[in-house]
Amino acid sequence: MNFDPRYSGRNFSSVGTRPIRPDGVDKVTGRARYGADFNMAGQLVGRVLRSPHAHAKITKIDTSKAEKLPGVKAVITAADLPDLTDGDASMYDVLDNCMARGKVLYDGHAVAAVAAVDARTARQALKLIEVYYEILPHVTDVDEAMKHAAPLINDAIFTEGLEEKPVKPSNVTKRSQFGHGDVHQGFGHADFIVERSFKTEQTHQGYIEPHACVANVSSDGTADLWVCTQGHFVYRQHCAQLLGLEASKLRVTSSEIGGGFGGKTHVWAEPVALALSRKAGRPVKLVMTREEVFRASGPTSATSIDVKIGARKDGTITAAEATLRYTSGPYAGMWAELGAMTAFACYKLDNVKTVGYEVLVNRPKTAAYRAPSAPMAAFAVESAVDELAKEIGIDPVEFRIKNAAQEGTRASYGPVYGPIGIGPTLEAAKHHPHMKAPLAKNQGRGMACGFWFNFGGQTCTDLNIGMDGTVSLAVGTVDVGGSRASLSLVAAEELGIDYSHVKAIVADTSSLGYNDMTDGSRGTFSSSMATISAARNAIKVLRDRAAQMWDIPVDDVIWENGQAIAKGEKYGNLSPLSLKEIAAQSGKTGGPIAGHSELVADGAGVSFATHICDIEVDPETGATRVLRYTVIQDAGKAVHPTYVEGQYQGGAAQGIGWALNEEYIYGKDGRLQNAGFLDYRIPVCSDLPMIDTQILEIPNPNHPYGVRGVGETSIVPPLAAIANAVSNAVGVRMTHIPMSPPRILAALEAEG
Amino acid sequence: MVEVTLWGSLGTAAGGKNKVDVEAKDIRELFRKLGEQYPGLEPWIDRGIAVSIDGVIYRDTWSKELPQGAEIFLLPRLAGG
Amino acid sequence: MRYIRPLSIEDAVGLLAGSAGTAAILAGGSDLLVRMKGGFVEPDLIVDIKAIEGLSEIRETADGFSIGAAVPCAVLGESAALKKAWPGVVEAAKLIGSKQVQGRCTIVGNLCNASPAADSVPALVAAGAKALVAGPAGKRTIPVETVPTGPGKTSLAKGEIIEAILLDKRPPRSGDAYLRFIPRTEMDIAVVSAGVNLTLDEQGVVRVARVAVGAAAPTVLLVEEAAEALIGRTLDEATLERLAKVCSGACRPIDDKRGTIEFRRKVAGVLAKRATTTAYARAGGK
Amino acid sequence: MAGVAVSTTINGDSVEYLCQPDETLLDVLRDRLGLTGAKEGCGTGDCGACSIILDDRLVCSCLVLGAEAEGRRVETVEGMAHGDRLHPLQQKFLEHAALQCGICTPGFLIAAKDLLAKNPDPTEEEIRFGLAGNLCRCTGYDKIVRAVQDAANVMKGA
Repeated sequence: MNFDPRYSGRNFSSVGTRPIRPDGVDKVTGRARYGADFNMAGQLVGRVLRSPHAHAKITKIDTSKAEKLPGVKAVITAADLPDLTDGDASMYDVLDNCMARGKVLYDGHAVAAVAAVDARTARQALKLIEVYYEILPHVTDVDEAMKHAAPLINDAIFTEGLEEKPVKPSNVTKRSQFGHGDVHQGFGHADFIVERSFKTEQTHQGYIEPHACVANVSSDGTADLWVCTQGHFVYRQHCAQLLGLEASKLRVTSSEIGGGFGGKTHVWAEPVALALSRKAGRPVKLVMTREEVFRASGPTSATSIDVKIGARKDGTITAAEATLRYTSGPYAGMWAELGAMTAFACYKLDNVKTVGYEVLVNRPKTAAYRAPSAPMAAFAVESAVDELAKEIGIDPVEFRIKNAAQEGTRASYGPVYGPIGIGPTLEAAKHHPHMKAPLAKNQGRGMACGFWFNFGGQTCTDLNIGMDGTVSLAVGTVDVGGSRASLSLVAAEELGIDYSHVKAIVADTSSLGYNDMTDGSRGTFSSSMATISAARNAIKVLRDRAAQMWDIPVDDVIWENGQAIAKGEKYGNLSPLSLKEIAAQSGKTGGPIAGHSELVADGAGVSFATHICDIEVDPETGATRVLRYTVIQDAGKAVHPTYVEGQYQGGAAQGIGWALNEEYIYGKDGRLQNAGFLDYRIPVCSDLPMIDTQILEIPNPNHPYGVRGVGETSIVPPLAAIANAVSNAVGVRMTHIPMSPPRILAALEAEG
Repeated sequence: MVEVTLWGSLGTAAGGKNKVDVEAKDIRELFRKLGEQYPGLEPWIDRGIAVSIDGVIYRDTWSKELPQGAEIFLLPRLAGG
Repeated sequence: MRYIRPLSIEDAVGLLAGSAGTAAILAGGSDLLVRMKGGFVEPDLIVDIKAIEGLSEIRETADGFSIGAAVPCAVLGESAALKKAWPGVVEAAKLIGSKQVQGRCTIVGNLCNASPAADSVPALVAAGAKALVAGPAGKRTIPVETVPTGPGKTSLAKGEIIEAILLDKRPPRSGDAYLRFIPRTEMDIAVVSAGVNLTLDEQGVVRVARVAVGAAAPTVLLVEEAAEALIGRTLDEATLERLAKVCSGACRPIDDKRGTIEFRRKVAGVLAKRATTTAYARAGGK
Repeated sequence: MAGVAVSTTINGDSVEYLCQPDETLLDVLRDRLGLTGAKEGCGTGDCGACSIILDDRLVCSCLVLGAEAEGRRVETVEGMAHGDRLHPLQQKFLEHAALQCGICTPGFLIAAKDLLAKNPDPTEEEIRFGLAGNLCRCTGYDKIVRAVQDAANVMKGA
């Protein structure tokens, strides 16, 4: 990479302003096209038949009646998706998850699919497919699944990461461990020790747009896929591999996306739609129902976590230990590992040890959900930290400040931190007026901290300058919440032109090089880096063209404030050439002017947040109300501060929902009981107060503008912040998330 | 020669070591030599390992140089939402 | 499948009585369309009753109010007279679903859907409301609590339609109230609920009382002992505690995705207490 | 299954269509008339993304049959702007960044329009309860509420 990504302090003219987003008008007028808003001529309707059982062997599938129904154009089963994964275990899991092969592993697992002329015919066809099951015992609870007598979900799984290779298969796919020092010794030095066990239930990202795609496979091996996704390049790779297509012949266009939060990082329906289209020889539109989204997409892990923290009387933590068990659905995952890495990341610890267990259960395959795995670990740790502060008799903010990680601290997950924001967010919290506001009876205030890694990744961007001097910016990271506005600001900043002259779009997979997904809070971080690089490449061309127009050496041309300037006394009579003037002449100076960039945007700075909330509890019913909520988080540099605030507020709201009401509820039969927005209760407008935000800007040394990812960290602290507030309001320590009214009331009654 | 710290589980795969010395100038060479010296690590490298150099995490930049005396720490490759 | 929009109640009754397959009545559709979407019902005939004259009206009669079967719940809230006379019934109707759902749903639909958790039903039962039923054998008037017989089941015969809900004229010093418990502030189905209707004498002593509890048994419960606990008393702490206790005791709830047995039992009493306090104040009690 | 012929008015225009008796108005708008502004987030009236105004009444179009629109007036998000002039709510949603992904936005705009038509000067609480039938998963509602407050102020002054 010939591009220097290091931070250089500068004054910004565009970055940091708050213009209207380029895709805004389309979105307020109903013109923006999402996954289900696209149609092709001759398109069929696809629908998926799903298992009603949590765990069963498929003994036979008879599709003959469905095939004979008039209007049915294709029926597929796993036989139509042969295994082309070539030993790639994780892709095999993806394939098996798209269409069950021999065994169904959860309620909702796809077993067959149809394409028909209309929805009614497709629905009827599903009823005509006969699937014979041999029901197997199932397990959905994380602790139950770890027991020796638990039903085995995959008898080829032997726990990885143990000192000795196990002789028996297990539902635990992996054990992972992090830490340093000697916790045994550390606890020996502690005057106070808090030890507790916690549980969190499974939640869903809850994006309002169900998965939707239109697939069109031609007999010559070319194909098109229109889809709502967080990463169309990744979808292309996965679909091409599973279908045996050449990646370059599969053009994937990302529609506008109606929310993802990690849930649209994984293929489910898309390979099925492509296989249906291939078999039917016609385009197929496949839209999941809301019920299917809950039963058969990728919710987060349910967890069971033990935490032990010890501290001296003076408030110094001497040791910290956690064991974390995370469900990953019926396939191997790395979710407990992430929990184990993030659990104590906020603190400076000499002795720390975390152990994670990945646990198979008969639930949908776990997918990422905003800072995946961190909120549950933070719930356990930050609850214990608060309790420990109380036992010692020290203010919880002071206690955290005293033990906060700093530049040079060895993180609990291994490396040594560079400049980080945990201390500043805590100091800001300490001095925030929210901390001093009065509280009434049955009201309590809680606070908690959160950490997320952030990452960057492969990124490719094109910047084209039109002959009228306006700029089109083609990026490959899907815009999930306003990044086209941020990236336009960055292009304007770098070129020195006005924001209104830049138009950013998300290009399809045939128009741009590979891009990783918009995940890991990387959208604006990575694509802004690539945009800066592309703009600098374009500036090289602009300087060259100006040099030609002036007929002087290019080395004598500099770029400043959106114009070329001839540097040196001898050029005193040359007035600067604006980007517009150079662009107008481009046809005569060498053709179109463009800047391209491809890079790996590594070095995303880690991110920290501190949240404060006030909760009121009705002691007679266990009902809670969020009275006030404040988010303080480091953004590195807020490119478009309004959308940064939006990320803070949105993550906090999701965390509040998780803390209070959201959960997957399985019956004894292993079937999901609440596959809809009626009983999977995400916060509604009247549930929440305004969510105040405070943006701190501690520049990331590894980004030219100092940008850090901001998307995920805001979901990490709320679970614990609310649990701590409930504890302070009514004196009960809630150890089971969500803190639904029945759970709070039961805890209050138990307390007497 | 750089000293490389392995996270807990990776240490187990390297025969119980949590620090190893490797003669490598960049991440690419580091991975190659780790695979040679500790064959148990190869499946882990295939699945993806991130490298922290002085606290900055690199997932994909295999050309990244490993400065002498830098703190090199290997981590699992991360997923995000 | 056929969709028919008859213009008279007789035609509607005739269509329903004469239908060979399954027939469904469509008023607001907020339950029917959800069941159709989920594939739980696939009616052969849909009878849309909204074009039938009079069914979309709230009429004030000499005896009280007649609320047509097709009147959306949102309209109940817009009737000043109804709101003044029966604030508890109106607040219950206005708690069903969202603003969007209230623009469609009806109290008759809520009653005939026969969910034990239906919001308007405990309020209607407490109010002593009657259902005017039209059917092949003519018309009859029945207490609302006799309509649902169990979850999803009603006492209505084939071809019968509830044409209107009848509410009595209010004696002086009367008040009603409805409260439900939901985990969120809106959009949920009641975990447990209570409707209370009181008439006081000039001294503020309860003379007539009806207390109904929802989502605590297969049908809404009319709790006679709760009424007994109130009649002849003013609202002191002991009376309210006694009321809460009998309401909790009357519950026969289940554990499900919305709540536990213990929770429903306890909160039924709490809500009955609170609703009674509100109804009492509305009746002018101090 | 016999189709039902429907004559109705959508955003002020006379429209005729043929639909199936069990087809929702949402499906008619989206699949037959190309009006994809209303979205299906749940199909069961729980998310409000398909909100429309039917004869001055806010409803979920997923809970209305296409056949029921006969002789009635339907307003959708596509009818909110006048030519190239945005409705104040649309303008304020843009200015306040009251949308991130934007899938819920058409439903919120329609619900907010109905709210302000019935209550031109709502309190924050009235706005929050008035919009409780519309789910948003991105914003935490903060900026949506502020945009509606700001639009109400502009509309009062107009």
